Amino acid sequence: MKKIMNKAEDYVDDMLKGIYAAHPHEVTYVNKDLRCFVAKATPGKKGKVGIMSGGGSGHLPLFLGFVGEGILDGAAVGGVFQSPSGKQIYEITKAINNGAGVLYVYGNYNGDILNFEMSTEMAEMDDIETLHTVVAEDVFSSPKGAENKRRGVAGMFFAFKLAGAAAEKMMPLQEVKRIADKTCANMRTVGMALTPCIVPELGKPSFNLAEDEMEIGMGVHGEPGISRTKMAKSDEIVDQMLNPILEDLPYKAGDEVAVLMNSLGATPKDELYIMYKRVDEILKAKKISVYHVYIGEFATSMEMAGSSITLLKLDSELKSLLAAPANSTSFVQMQLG
Amino acid sequence: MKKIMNKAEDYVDDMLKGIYAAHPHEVTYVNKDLRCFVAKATPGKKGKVGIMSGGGSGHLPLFLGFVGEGILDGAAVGGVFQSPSGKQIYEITKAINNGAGVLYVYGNYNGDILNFEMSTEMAEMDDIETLHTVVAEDVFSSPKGAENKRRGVAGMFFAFKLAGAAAEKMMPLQEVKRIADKTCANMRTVGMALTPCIVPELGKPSFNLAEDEMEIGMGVHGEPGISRTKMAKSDEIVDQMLNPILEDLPYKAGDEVAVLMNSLGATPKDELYIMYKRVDEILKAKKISVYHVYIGEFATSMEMAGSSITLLKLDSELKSLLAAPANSTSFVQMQLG
Amino acid sequence: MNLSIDDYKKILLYLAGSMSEHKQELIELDSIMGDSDLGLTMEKAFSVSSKAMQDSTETDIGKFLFQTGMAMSEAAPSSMGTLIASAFMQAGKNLKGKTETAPEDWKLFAVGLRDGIVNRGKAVPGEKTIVDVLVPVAQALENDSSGSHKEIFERLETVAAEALEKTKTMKAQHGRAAYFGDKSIGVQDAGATVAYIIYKSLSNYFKE
Amino acid sequence: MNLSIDDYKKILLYLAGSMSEHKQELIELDSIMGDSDLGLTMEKAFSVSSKAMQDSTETDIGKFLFQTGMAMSEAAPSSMGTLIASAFMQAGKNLKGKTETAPEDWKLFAVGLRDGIVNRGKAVPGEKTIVDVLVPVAQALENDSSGSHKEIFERLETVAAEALEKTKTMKAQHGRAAYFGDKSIGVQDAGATVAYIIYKSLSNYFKE
Ligand SMILES: Nc1ncnc2c1ncn2[C@@H]1O[C@H](COP(=O)(O)OP(=O)(O)O)[C@@H](O)[C@H]1O
Ligand SMILES: Nc1ncnc2c1ncn2[C@@H]1O[C@H](COP(=O)(O)OP(=O)(O)O)[C@@H](O)[C@H]1O
Ligand SMILES: [Mg+2]
Ligand SMILES: [Mg+2]
Ligand SMILES: [Mg+2]
Ligand SMILES: [Mg+2]
Repeated sequence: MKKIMNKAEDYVDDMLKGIYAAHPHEVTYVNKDLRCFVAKATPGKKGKVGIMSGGGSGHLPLFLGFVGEGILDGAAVGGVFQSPSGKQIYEITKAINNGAGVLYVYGNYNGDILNFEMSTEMAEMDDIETLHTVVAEDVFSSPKGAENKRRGVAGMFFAFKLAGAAAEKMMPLQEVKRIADKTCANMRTVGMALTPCIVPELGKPSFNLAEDEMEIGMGVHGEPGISRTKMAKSDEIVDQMLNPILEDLPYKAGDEVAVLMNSLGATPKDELYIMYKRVDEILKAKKISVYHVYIGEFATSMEMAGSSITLLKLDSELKSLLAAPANSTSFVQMQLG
Repeated sequence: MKKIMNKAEDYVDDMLKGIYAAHPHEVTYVNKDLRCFVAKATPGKKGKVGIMSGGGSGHLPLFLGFVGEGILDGAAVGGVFQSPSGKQIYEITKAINNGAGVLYVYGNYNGDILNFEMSTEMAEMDDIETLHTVVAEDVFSSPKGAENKRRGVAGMFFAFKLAGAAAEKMMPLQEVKRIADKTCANMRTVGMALTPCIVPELGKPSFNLAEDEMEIGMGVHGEPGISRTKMAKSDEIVDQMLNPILEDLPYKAGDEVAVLMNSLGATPKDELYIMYKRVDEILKAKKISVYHVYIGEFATSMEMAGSSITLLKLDSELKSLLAAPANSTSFVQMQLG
Repeated sequence: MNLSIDDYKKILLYLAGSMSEHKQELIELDSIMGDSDLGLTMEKAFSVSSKAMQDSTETDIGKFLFQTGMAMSEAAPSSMGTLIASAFMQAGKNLKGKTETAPEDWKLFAVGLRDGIVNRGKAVPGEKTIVDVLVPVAQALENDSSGSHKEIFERLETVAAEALEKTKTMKAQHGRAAYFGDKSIGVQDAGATVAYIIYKSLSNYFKE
Repeated sequence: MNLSIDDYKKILLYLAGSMSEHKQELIELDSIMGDSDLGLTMEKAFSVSSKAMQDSTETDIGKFLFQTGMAMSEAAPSSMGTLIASAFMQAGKNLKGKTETAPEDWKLFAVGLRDGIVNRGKAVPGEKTIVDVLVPVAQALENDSSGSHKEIFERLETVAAEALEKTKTMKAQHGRAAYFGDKSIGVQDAGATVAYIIYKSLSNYFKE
């Protein structure tokens, strides 16, 4: 197994030690638990809603890299592809609560849901109000009509960004949740994978794809997709990914969107841009205009090769929140023009 | 070959079309040549020195992703791992010259040197002054005493950043070159590779590394390193990389440095942070203080797995230039505190 | 014969031993449509919590079980870890105030396991989860909680075994297995197997 | 017999043909310590420029060769592409003003190839580069440029062949091969082979 690591069982904690060492002015932890990850500026502005996420490790920059100004206030860290505990979520909740309650924004995975709900129960004892926005935008993970069973993937970034911007504007908890939910309702993702990744403690790939195969719709933990086929040309791959996205919401002529082109890890930016060439062609043909394109690594699966496309339909409210500046260790944005 | 692309021979041009489509307000090209890449705000401020780079494709975000405010004004784009032509460099030179001359900052590769020099000859005919800073900080690519034969690798980012900040401060050409040269003189890099990458038009890996092997000192195009060994633990790998860096300049107790932890592509941020844990331990033990850590993809080799560590020794001049804001498609920094 | 805190400490250790024994079986079941961690997380949940609780000076059996659940949830925050933790916490709430328990108190325990998990996970019977074993077991005790510890668990072991078998016919609606849709039919549910192991072990414990 | 622009057009096409023929050999040589592109870039440099120059209405042989070099540099901006381009540009400068050339003018040509590359690449003899063929060839003509085209190139072909052979004994100091240090000794230089191919082809051209 070619991973730069020490002992497999120290993978997550060594990574966390590295993060705290690298960014001592930006992030820290609470409750003497490395896995209770918060912005250095904790507690934040009095009366600002706290925004937190959390979930399994192995998806950097997801969660941790987005803790900072104008985006997340904290993130609970689980083992690789494992949920953090309700207690850890609860400890962060207490730390980032500035008297206005905390919004949990996380992906639609069983373990995460159960633990965030356990935390909510604990927080109730302290009279801290918590609300949940469960992100579930992966089109191929469950059919239309059963959207609530869909997985949350790279689109989580958009939910963090807009909820964070809303909180920064001192909106109350209910309003921040409304923004996060609206973001989720207006976005869709489709992913594809080319190679598996290895969970350090397991030491071997969780699935196999032949040297000339790809899988459309595969989840970030290797959950089965909807079709395994021979490698196709980029333009054809994008057609297979983007058209189902467009039909699902649906996105229509005249809509304005933000696009997120995400690498699962090993796929280089070169290829994301080659894909975007086709995305641009299709959106132009459908008269859907693009406000801003985010491209790179936002939600990865360690060294997995593959990518995902996310579309977020914007109205003026979402657009102004998307445009707001943010400053975290993995995502920095100046005010968009 | 698992690459998301159309025809191999269109790899670079499709990528460029994707970049221009994704960032229409940020970047564009001149001379009707996709490979003559410049900031949208070209020509820039009157009297500002133009900063440009260039070289082979396959290293994103290197070169193109750093074209923007406070960093590069333009970059000439070659084929994968191939130099751009002198003519292309010259066309960009003309476009970004704001009357104060142009500084070329690029890596110490034969093809690039020859073509930047050819461009200088062409620019002389137009009375445009050009100076060259050739980055050569890869410690293991040539022994001490023959530093001028070293390759330029991820440290190029620091040279771009500081030259860009100096130009933004309206320093004259000679001064901007002094800053870029001083940056180069104060930085050192060591890299390591775990897997090869595939040049699209060749279609097969340029070298092989066994499933349990790594190579220290390998270059970003697969140039031979100094030792091929069994996979070691992260802490040991870092020892093998960082100690030669520290001895080479040398970096001493009391020095203040910036650190760049770079992924060659497939290596996830998790592993860079696991490495940084050890970097931090060593630097603390040596009483070398760290001003800022940059971590992620800065100079890649497409899907190659591996990483590099770069140290840049700072004085107050370099520090204030490093701290200055920058805004490009792949690198955004708010003013550092 | 009534049970004291000391008995519960022994029972916890016994359950932890059983989970260790079935570790590989659970890993394999969870590998079919899950992430192969169930054997590891169950072993961890039970071994960490049972060990931690040995030193407890708590005399209230309800509080003792609640704390066991808390310890489980920290030790193994997977789906099943969190669900089993919620189960023990609810069982603890149901038994709060008791310093010893009679055989018929197993009804409060079994209902607690069921309610803790149903409230946390919102699954209903037939959705191929642990609930499909916990519901009939609790129902059996609600109908009849007579007899000795040994007699009670002999009955429950049979109920649990039959209920577990039925999960093979169901289509998964929760967790990772749900992504497999119809393909999940025919396979025995991994989580339900955990419930079966608990009841079977308790039955063995009282046989010995 | 003197040569006109039309002859130079034919010579360029002939050289392009030779480079294509030797493509695989150059790829293999460059693969030993380089990036395997030399065969491709040389074929491209010569084929693109020779084709482009067929339509030229230029009558000045010097300007014609200079433009050929410019076209090469755009077509193949690799190390050798840029060096060969610089070589042709300098040869063109040396022959500027001539609308036909005599056999002894090959001296100006050979000196131009050499100087163009030395000025651009700053290599000196003995460093295992194309310079190690270009220098003795130019020197031979500086010593003796008498005879017909055919006679001149028969002599030069021998000089070039011997010079090429000597590159095997040298240690690479430039380009990718330099990273191999002592390991480069024993291997024939790829770039020097390009110079040899040029002179051998010219010799063949005038034999036919
Ligand atoms: N909402 C739910 N309610 C009850 N049981 C559930 C629920 N979701 C999953 N399960 C049970 O959890 C088992 C899987 O547990 P586990 O391996 O811990 O999941 P994961 O590793 O995916 O977090 C399933 O076999 C099922 O019995
Ligand atoms: N500075 C130099 N001066 C003269 N010849 C050089 C120089 N550097 C390299 N060469 C020649 O170039 C050849 C390699 O050319 P090429 O394959 O185009 O290089 P690359 O692909 O590395 O850009 C070498 O064999 C050598 O003969
Ligand atoms: Mg599992
Ligand atoms: Mg799990
Ligand atoms: Mg070459
Ligand atoms: Mg080359």
